Amino acid sequence: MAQMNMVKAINLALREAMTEDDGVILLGEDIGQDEGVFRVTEGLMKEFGEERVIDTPLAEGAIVGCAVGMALYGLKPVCEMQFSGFAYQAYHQIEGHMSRYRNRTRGRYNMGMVIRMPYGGGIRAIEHHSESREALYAHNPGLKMVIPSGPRNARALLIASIRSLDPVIFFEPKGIYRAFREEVPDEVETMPIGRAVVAREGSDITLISYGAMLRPTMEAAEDLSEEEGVSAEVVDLLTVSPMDTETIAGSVAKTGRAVVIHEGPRTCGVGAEVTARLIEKSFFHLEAPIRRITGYDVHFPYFASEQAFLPNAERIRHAARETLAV
Amino acid sequence: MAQMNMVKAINLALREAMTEDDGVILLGEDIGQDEGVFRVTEGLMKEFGEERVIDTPLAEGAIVGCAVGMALYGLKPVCEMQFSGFAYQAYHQIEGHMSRYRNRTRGRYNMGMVIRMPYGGGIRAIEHHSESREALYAHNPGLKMVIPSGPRNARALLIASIRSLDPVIFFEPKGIYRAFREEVPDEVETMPIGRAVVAREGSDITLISYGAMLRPTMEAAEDLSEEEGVSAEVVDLLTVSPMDTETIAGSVAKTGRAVVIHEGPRTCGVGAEVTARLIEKSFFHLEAPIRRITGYDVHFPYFASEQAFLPNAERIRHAARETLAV
Amino acid sequence: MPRRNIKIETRVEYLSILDDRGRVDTALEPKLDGDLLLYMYRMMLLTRRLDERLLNLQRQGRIGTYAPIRGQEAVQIGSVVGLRKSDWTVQAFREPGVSLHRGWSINRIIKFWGGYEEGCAVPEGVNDTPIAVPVASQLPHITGIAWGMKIRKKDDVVVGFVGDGGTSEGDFHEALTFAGVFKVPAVFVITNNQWAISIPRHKQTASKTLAQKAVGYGFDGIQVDGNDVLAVYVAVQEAVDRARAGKGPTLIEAVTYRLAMHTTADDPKKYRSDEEVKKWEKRDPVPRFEKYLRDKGVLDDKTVAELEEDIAERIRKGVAEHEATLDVNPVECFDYLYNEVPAELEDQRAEFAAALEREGVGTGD
Amino acid sequence: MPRRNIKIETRVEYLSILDDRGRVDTALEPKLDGDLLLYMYRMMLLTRRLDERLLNLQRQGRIGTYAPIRGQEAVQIGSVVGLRKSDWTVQAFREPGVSLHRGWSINRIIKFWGGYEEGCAVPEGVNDTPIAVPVASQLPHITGIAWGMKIRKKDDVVVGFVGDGGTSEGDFHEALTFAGVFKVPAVFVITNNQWAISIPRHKQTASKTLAQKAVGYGFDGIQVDGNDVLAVYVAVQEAVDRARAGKGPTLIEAVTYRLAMHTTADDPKKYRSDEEVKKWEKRDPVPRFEKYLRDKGVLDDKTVAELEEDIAERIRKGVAEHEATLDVNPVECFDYLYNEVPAELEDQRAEFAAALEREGVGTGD
Ligand SMILES: Cc1ncc(C[n+]2csc(CCOP(=O)(O)OP(=O)(O)O)c2C)c(N)n1
Ligand SMILES: Cc1ncc(C[n+]2csc(CCOP(=O)(O)OP(=O)(O)O)c2C)c(N)n1
Ligand SMILES: [Mg+2]
Ligand SMILES: [Mg+2]
Repeated sequence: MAQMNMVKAINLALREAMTEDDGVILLGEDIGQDEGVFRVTEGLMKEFGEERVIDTPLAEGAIVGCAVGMALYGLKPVCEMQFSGFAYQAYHQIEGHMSRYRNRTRGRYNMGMVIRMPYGGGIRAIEHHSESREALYAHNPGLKMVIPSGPRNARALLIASIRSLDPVIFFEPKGIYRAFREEVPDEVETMPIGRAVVAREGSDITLISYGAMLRPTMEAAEDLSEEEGVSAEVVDLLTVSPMDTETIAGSVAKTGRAVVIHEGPRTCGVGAEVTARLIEKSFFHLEAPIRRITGYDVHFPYFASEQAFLPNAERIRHAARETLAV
Repeated sequence: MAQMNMVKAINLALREAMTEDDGVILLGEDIGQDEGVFRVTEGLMKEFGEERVIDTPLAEGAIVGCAVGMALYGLKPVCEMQFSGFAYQAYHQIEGHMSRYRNRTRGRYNMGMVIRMPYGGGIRAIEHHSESREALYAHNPGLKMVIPSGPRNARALLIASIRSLDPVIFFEPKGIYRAFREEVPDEVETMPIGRAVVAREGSDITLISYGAMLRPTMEAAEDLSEEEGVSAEVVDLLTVSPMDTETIAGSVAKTGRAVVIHEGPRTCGVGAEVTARLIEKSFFHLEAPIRRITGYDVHFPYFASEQAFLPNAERIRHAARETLAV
Repeated sequence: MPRRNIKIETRVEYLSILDDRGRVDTALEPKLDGDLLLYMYRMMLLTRRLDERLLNLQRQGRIGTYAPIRGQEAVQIGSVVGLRKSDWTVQAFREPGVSLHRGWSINRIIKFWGGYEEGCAVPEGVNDTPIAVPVASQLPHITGIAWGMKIRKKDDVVVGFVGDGGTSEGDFHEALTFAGVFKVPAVFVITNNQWAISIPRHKQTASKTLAQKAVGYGFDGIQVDGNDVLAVYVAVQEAVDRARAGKGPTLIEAVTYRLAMHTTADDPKKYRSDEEVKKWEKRDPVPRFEKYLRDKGVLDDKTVAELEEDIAERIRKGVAEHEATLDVNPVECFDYLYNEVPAELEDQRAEFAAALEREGVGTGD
Repeated sequence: MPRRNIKIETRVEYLSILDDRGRVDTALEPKLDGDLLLYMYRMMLLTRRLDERLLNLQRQGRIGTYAPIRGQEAVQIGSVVGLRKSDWTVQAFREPGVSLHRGWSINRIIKFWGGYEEGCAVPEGVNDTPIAVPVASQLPHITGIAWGMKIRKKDDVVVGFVGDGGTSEGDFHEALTFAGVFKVPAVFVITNNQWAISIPRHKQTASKTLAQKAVGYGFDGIQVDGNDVLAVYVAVQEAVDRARAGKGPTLIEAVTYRLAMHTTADDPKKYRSDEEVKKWEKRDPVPRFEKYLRDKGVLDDKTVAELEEDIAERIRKGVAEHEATLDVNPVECFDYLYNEVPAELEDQRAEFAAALEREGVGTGD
């Protein structure tokens, strides 16, 4: 077991995946010589060479489009988008081919590829560097949309994503890249894609979140327990799509109340989907309306306002309190 | 008053908007000489000349990106995407600039522009020609997402969209382009963006839909009334974002039950958002879970299966019946 | 030299071998054996007859909208007959000739236009991609597959296609930029058929030729007479040889013409003149090549008659096969999307199957 | 001619006027009056000093990540000093020199890097676009604005910028394709500073020059010494004159160097050598131009000292102004998104304001 932050854990997963399968190829802007703008690919070009850790020209469409070609050829490309805000340049390749090729060819070709992208706020960055648009990919059939919340599950889920023969969008919560360390087992560890975990058990209310928002959610849960004697259960989705309805519905069957928390815009966001599923599955268990604590339906503000904008423990606690008061 | 189908009504709106404002410029692939692959722009190049009805090279990114430039310059560009499935090539311009420029410049520049796109199934077309991804744009802050359901509101909403100084994505339900005619007033008529209408009054259940799905929804409502004595209210959203929460919540306050119907994929779709809002606003009025009759979370099938795939009156009626049985 | 012209080192050439009347430039004539020449002719004829039949099936309402290829047979056949099985081809959306040579059944080709995913189900053992509907979106795949070959140290190559209209898309630029930088074994063939639906070539780009776009990517470009199957063959084979030898990509502009409508939903009279079409009919690649083969003694009336009969029979069988397999199970749209199907999707699949059962639509489940 | 080279009619030139040591080629020297020359120098110096100050503010934690421009002053000033007020400029994200000339306050320039939307609020009366963060995404706007001018029958022009890295994006290709077809009055200036973060120019494209990419779009390209403000000025003005006269767009590659890091978050030692940087420091555009002006008698020690003092004072004031206006009302993120604000959004705005109030954050409402 070693203690490491999320950057190191993801780096470890990449190294392990490249070691176990020589078809794993990394491609992206500044990931080689420069080792990634967040240093996620540190040491990898040195270890695996320029043919497997590829510094590409500046064109996201071609990074993804060429990766689709490599996947057709049987390789396992892992692309890095420097920031999730620049993946839109590749969206036609993601929607049009990465998410469709297996279905289109009736399984003749798998799209065993991963796109990693740092997402979310909190690092005082300029425009287009702070947004959370996981719902964009969750709404797109054919993709799997994974978002880890800490070093250990980041490593385990990335290994699973690279091994998978299905196309995975892997969002990295850059706001917590170096925020904390966790024990990460020495042996390769994986976690199943599509399974949520109960990150904290409780009985009065369910707080559902993922990614960087898990931390303030956990903090809110602790506060609720310590200061108000409320027992909050926290579900960490880990995979946003396909969503683990069973786990969230199971939790709400027990607690009867829920708040969903995410950074991305509210309308047609993951919170809406969680709510709709809970209504479909757990309507008669619900004792109060489900609340959404999310980014608002505006563009992520420039960084002088970002701390005020981001959902925080206080806002989550407030919503929980209101939900409990119903 | 003249009777016309939706293609003619949209054509009329374009002609009227171009007549009243010489800054209105149409641009797109094959919209001039060829008058559009659906003939929506019939006669317009002849009437307004090649500088205002522009046949562009084949590049959606540049169509939208140049339109952003024109809007900055104070013109009112109206782009046509030949099919909504090819707008992804322009998604980075839509997300990155069209939806952001006003906010970014603190109102110095408006983005008074419209992107028209035919969307949806039902015309026996090949891959990428049948999908419904309104949720993609509804999730994107800064846009307005309009979807008419018939000739008259298509004309009125398109006029309003072109006059608006905000960027509008205007989805045209191509499956019903020529399906029926309606009386369209002789004088220019507009409807407010952001307002839903009650297309049919009822008291037992609310059916919420829009676009091409309004027809099977109305059909289901009629059937329910004739065959089962159920009084179904139908709400036509018309604008998907910003969504008219008041109207849907008002209806459900009365009926206590709702089914949402759309063609697009279910996860993080408009149905999820409608559900989440109804839970937030009308939880205590609800007597049964809200059901979603939608496209499934798969890619729209090739056309041999499309009629089976598309939501139909029978499926809507079935869901209503089940909702009423709760 | 403070003000001077920059010398452009990229080579941009023009090549034709057979003239409009099928007369050969003997200095440039490739030495191909009679069997190959005959095979090329057979495939061009098969492509043409299948195209005619598909147009016909569409008119009878037996398939959906169809995109005819009449006039473009030489580009398709000339580009791929010299390839190995382990090489790859990447289609745009109007290359049935390529599919026919590469081993797709006629049934499968019809299936696409009939509205069945089977039309994109690349046959086992065939290293092709299926029709790519979003224009130019297939181009980065060419680069990616070729890059894979380079990484795997194979001496295979990719030959891929795009239309004149497709050269305006960002994907064109990005795919060629990457191909140039990584020197991948790819040959990009532009089927310049003069039109992108209603947009003529000169309104697509102000560049005088499409071949010269290679200058921006640092590799060679060549414009060939695309109605001259020998010129296409020679240009592509030279490019393929260079690619195999590790010398990187080539851009080939094949100048041809779409003799029919864009698709069966299109009315070309709205944007082009009959005279223009007539002018190009005189350059039809099929009779031109036929003339050459007859002059060479490779072909005579009897052989042509036999070929026609054979082809008619093959097509008849293909159509029959297609029409014997029209049943479709709509719930299959769930079955191939993922390698590991999520539980969630199983629920939706069941919901769909139940709906179909209520509605009396068979699911075969 | 069945096999021949295609003659490329696009002109691609190279231009330099001042050499590395500031010696002028008198045959090419533009006849500019002393005031303009002095103004150009003053703006280059102001740009440099502001850049230094911003770097400094970042190190002190008084602004966020900053992208320095040291070495690129000549491209920025030379490209825009000849423009009219009614002309437009379109920035990439590293052109404070352009903003300074066009009338942006120093406060506003700092605001961007300090994390305030005000940094993108183009001043009234200034026909500019603000910093565009997604690389190359601003290029179609250049075409679009210029197209608007053409439609409105103005003889104004647009001068727009992109980096060497940005030339690989699809937006570059599409913007130039459209510009060529519609012959819009646009000048595209590539600031080729040799690096796109850690990717050197030769790994960005296999094309030998960036100027020659013009060949694919049917208009002229010119490569200029981007550290020679006279060459930049002459090349851009020639292009501007052509554009104004309805002769269409031009592509200009300005060869320069990013002397500092990509941004303050970057460590250039990871990918380039000190020697390379030293070599380019010798070509620094500021002292080079200074030498020319001194030789010409336009500049002397006293003037330089006065300029430095003036500039220091201007910058001091700008920083003070910025730091006197750091208050921000976070709910303003709702206020400029739409021209007609949806009722829905008012609800969310109220929700946000209430949360901030509970949390003790002022909203100024
Ligand atoms: C990205 C995209 N935009 C628009 C279309 C609609 N469309 C289909 S074919 C076509 C013209 C293509 O022209 P070209 O590339 O010359 O190929 P050709 O049809 O001549 O074979 C267009 C605009 C599409 N399929 N994909
Ligand atoms: C579409 C997009 N992709 C990636 C980035 C991240 N990024 C910012 S600047 C840059 C390099 C730009 O290089 P160049 O165009 O040469 O401009 P320079 O930085 O040299 O001024 C990159 C990759 C971005 N801003 N936008
Ligand atoms: Mg064409
Ligand atoms: Mg650069």
